[in-house]
Amino acid sequence: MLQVSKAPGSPATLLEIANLTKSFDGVKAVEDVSLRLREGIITTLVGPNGAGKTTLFNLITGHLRPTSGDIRWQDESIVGTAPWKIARLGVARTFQDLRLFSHMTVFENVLTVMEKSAWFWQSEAGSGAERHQRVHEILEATGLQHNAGVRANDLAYAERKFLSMARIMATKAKMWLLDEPASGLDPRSYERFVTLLRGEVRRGITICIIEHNLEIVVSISDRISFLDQGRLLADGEPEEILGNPELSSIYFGERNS
Amino acid sequence: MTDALISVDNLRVGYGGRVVLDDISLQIRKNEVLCLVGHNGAGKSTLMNALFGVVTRQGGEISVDGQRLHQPEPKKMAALGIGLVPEGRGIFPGLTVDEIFQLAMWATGVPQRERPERIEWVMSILPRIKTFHARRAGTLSGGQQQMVSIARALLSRPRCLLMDEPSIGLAPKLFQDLLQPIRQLQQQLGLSILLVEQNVKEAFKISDRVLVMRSGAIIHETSPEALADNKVLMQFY
Amino acid sequence: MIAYLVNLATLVCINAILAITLNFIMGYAGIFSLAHAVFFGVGAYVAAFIALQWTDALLLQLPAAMLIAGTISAALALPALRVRGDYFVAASLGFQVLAATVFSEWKSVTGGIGGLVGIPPASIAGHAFSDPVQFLGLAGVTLALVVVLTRAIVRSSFGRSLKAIRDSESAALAFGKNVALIKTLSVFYSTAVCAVAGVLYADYLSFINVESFTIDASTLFMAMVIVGGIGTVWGPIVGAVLLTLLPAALTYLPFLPRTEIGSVQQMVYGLAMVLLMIFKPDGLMGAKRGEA
Amino acid sequence: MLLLQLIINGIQVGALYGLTAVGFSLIFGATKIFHFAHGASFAISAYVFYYLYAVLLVWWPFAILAACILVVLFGVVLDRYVYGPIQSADGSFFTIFVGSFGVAVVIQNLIGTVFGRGFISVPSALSRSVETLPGLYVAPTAGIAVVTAVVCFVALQLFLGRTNIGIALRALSESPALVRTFGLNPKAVSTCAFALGSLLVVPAAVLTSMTSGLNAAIGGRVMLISVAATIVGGVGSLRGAACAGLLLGIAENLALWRFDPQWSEAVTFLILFAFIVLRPSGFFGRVVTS
Amino acid sequence: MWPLRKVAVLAFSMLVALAGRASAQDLRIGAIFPLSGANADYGDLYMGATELAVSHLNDTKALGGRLSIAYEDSQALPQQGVIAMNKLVNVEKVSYVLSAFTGVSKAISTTATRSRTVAVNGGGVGPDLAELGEYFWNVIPLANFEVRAMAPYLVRKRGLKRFVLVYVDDPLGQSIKRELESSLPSLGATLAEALSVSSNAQQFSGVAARVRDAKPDVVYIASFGAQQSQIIKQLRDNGVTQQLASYSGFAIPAIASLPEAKGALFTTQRIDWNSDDPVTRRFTREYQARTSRAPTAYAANYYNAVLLYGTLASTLQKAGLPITGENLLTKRREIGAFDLVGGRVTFEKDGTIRSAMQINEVAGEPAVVETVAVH
Repeated sequence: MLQVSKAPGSPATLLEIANLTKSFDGVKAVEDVSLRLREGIITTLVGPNGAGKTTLFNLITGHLRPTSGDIRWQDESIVGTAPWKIARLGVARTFQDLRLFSHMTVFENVLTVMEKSAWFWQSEAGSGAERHQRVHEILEATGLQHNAGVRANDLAYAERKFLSMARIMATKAKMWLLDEPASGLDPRSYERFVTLLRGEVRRGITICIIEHNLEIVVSISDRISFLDQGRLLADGEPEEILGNPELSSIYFGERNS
Repeated sequence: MTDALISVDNLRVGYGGRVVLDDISLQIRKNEVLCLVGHNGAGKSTLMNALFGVVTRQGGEISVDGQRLHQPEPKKMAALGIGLVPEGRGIFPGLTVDEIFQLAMWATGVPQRERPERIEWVMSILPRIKTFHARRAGTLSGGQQQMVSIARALLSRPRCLLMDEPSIGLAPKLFQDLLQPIRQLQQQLGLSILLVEQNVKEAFKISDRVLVMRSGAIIHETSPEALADNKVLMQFY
Repeated sequence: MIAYLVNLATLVCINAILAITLNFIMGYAGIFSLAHAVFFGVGAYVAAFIALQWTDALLLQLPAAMLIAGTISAALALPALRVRGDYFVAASLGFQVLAATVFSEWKSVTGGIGGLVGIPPASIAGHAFSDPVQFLGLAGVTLALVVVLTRAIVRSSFGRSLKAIRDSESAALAFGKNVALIKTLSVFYSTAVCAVAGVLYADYLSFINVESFTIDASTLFMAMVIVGGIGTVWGPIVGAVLLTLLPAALTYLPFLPRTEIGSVQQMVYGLAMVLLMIFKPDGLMGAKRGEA
Repeated sequence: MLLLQLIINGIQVGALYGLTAVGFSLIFGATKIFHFAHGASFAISAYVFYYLYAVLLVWWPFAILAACILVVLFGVVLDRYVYGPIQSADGSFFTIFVGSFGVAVVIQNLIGTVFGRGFISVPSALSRSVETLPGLYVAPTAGIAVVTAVVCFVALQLFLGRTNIGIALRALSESPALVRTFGLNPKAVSTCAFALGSLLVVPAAVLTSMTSGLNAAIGGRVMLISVAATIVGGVGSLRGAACAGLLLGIAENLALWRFDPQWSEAVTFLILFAFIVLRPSGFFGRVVTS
Repeated sequence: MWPLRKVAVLAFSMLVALAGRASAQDLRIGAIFPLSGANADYGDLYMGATELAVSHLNDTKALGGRLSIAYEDSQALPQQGVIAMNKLVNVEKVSYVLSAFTGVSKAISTTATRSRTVAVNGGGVGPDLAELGEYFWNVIPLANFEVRAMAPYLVRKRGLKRFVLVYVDDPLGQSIKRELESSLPSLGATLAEALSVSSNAQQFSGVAARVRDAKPDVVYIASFGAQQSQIIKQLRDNGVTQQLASYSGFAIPAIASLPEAKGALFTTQRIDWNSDDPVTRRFTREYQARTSRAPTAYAANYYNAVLLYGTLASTLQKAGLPITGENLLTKRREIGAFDLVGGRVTFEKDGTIRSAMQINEVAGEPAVVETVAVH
């Protein structure tokens, strides 16, 4: 592993990945990755398609089981924990293909993630009215207030992306894993998205984001982790990573060679 | 334009009421590498598939050699000398390379007696395939698979190749290794290539012309050099 | 004539309960069960057994039947947690065939193929529902309760969780939904209420045997849901009404040869399934849908 | 000797199950269509053979040929005019399943109306068993069944491996979209799958009409067995379907060794249920757990 | 809306059908037969006989009005039977219903008793049919009589001592098994094996292996309709060469025409088709003419059931009494003995007729080989 910077100890580590490996039929999608996601900052995962970024997310959220290695959430190992339990610990995510609750309305999509009830009654504290109020706030923040009664399936592309964000905002998670949340957005939507994200970070959300858009990477990242071929090539401050000619040649192509 | 091999006018494509391509017009000229860039979801792959007749268009015209096509279909396009190297691998993992070639030639109607000769010709262009032609495609490495996919498209002796993100899943080094032969091939055979690529820096090195797509529309046409200098446009991918 | 219509109406009520409960797991939980008749049968057998051995008290038969059916539903929940789609259909099919064999073999409880004869009419607080009109009232009230309860659940947070799982199981997991528990509970609810229909059926017909609880019955219930419209409120009820009345209506068609009525009835509903799937896959009451 | 006899019976029955299951598996694997009316194909070919051979006294190869033609026609028409429209309109597995199920119901009753619902069998000396060892009775049909099954299976493997259509069928099962990109019409390939898969029921149908005989409801049972064998063998694996068919036939007969005959059908479904819960991917299949 | 329209159409067609009902003095009885499904063969057979009886009764004008039968299809399934029975009782308002099949008969008996409708069985032979209450009559001797006639014949006359039973595990099959178990030891014979098969089974090669393995002298088959043929064929195909025997279920054309069944023995009630009595002669002659089949015991039974109704109803009409189930029952008890096909019959206390039995051999057409007196 290319050591770009010595880990600065300042913010506490929320999630720690240690020597994580995941292979599918012998092919290693993630290989010996060790990474710390620190509290209150935005860590960006960059790397070419197929580098294992989404696989890493799936490993963290428990959708996949690692072949070896450990994942620790606030110093507790969460390997083998069911995804819904990991979610309740405070890890929420979006999906690259969104996976909205497509036959439900926008309102229901947001409301249902606030509700933890597995039994026939609502086990969470807080009245229904409060929840409805909160849903409306979120829909307003994401610009979906006029689409509350529309089925997710019938939304336009950008609106779906915002619904995906609205859903994650409705959780009480401390950490968000965002898988290419801004891809395909037009410039105006994209501005709205960045503003939204900055606001959430100020609220104290820890974010790990997979992003290709250099602009976003540069403007929002507190740290960048660089993956390629399932391996973590570098991990450090944006200037260090982006300033490293070797890395940028892998990802952004060689300059003037 | 007289040197247009393929021209597309006002092409529209949508799925279930959602417009994916809106009023697209472009030309692929003879003997050029045209690079199509844009974000995920901008409609690049859909454009390619619509061109090749995999996706049904809802409006607009597609012409090859100035001849309007009533309804493009993969088989017809192949007969007109156009080959598609689709996104992903474009191979059937359970089939051997030989079988994939056989299937491709059968599908595009290459006469039986010409088939061995075609395979020989392709193997002479991409000689490395000889070392693994009997293996199942699923067991090959990413680069080898991509090579098979390109070879498969070449079997119909195309004048134009449509290549959809050949870099996906390839190590950057491998991709570089792939691009140079593609360029050589293009020059050697006088091919036109429409290249969709995210890895623009690499792609630009072999491109003659660049189209920038966003939200189902072409927003800019330029040369690779000009685009690389255009900071405003560069930030969109 | 009135008595005959009352008879049909009672059967419609019972079938509607079955269709509603099946729709609950098919339409909202995405669990396509071909074993619904098993739980219908369990309800009926439990009621009949209790009625013949101990008491005709409905309020005792109901909870017993619901509890037992709900417990057995674990056999359906288990594959539902493991596999989906065609696999689950096949698993439920296997379960249905196994259960039908047990129904016909466990003679000390089910009476085998001969069935259980002379089941006394149900009673509540000593009042026996032996009059068909009264029984129709009982069935109607039960149906109404089931409709109200099921609607309430579908619209509750539990119902939303269920639909979320149906639309994207992985996303539901990622948002903290205990998918296994929710699926298990939904199957439990569906089968327990299904057993209620079984209790009514046994008490009403006063005779039950395995023929009413075979794969044919399961497919009939499924056809009701599909014809009416999966995942809709009124669809299963409409389906139950139509498919229950269909055989009765066909017997009134004078030009049909007597020997072919059974076949014609089957062909009509087979053909209806095919045509519906081609032209209106969402069923008669199904909403217009956008892209799938 | 009873044990040996039961195993041999099981092999005969299982060989035919295997063939039918391979047909279903081929269709399901290539087109992803849960062709529940596969049992109806079986019934159609069996009754056509019966009618031509035993009633109209047509020479047997012609009768078989006619059965083949009709059953292929049935499969192709079904693919074109029932599954095709459903797939282009909605296409969820369940919609197709229900449509297919409806077809099966219609055919079963149609056969009942036309040919009667009673038992029918094709008189043939081939089904009469002879004592080959003391206490061991084997009918020529047993040998014919096994040989036919092996020949058909080998021929199928060769077809899939060597011919263009065969390769296209395998390609279709991996990616219909890519088949289209290659320049083939996936619908045409899918029609081939139906033709071939339907054709595979003919030997089993003809032999069954001679051995255990027919009734209008026979399709349902054949279908259940095919589904069970396909899943136990592993979806997408023809080898698996064949082996599982054989296994189910043997298991069903071996169950007779210790249990009452009425439990033997339950054995099949117990195996199916156990496989789905414990090993949903079957013997050779891909992993399908959610 | 489409569904509503459909419902309306259905409702309308029902009303039209109702409006076309016959006039008041005409008589109507019900019949619940398997008219479709695997046992439709039987329904067909029964219907030929009942239609003949109706035309005979109407020809003689013994009744005040025309008699007709409302047929309902039970598919030999109990549930369908109950639904049909409810319809006959509540809509058609019949007081007399012909029933068939043990399971169906048992299922409808509760309704029969509760609504005081006479149900008459001429086809089911399960012995428990004798215990279904006073409104349930049997114009057929039940299976226990059949076994009691067949077993001694096989043991004593044919010297067959080792029995194997292949039976469908339903009330009929179970009672035959019980009857064999209790009667064989006293005859010095044994029931070596009893193999139950499910009612929809089609594969019997394994069963045949089990049968052979038990080394029987005679194989007794207790099944129904189409399945019987399958069992016989597969037993014969798979090396079972021993004598086959069965109950009256074999008295159908499908068995008579099955080459493998040749030589099988089965019991039916004793009917002398060549008897001189006018009722039997008329039936035999016209049945043959009308259906081009030889008469069978089943046909005679259902013919008799309709005839019985005719006798009772005309007596009631002469006495000016309404034709209700209650009155029919009273009259049957009063009259006691009836002249029906096969001679004069009397009813036992439990509403079942007493009749001599005969043993038939399948030989193209059934041939009587032995008659057995009532005991």
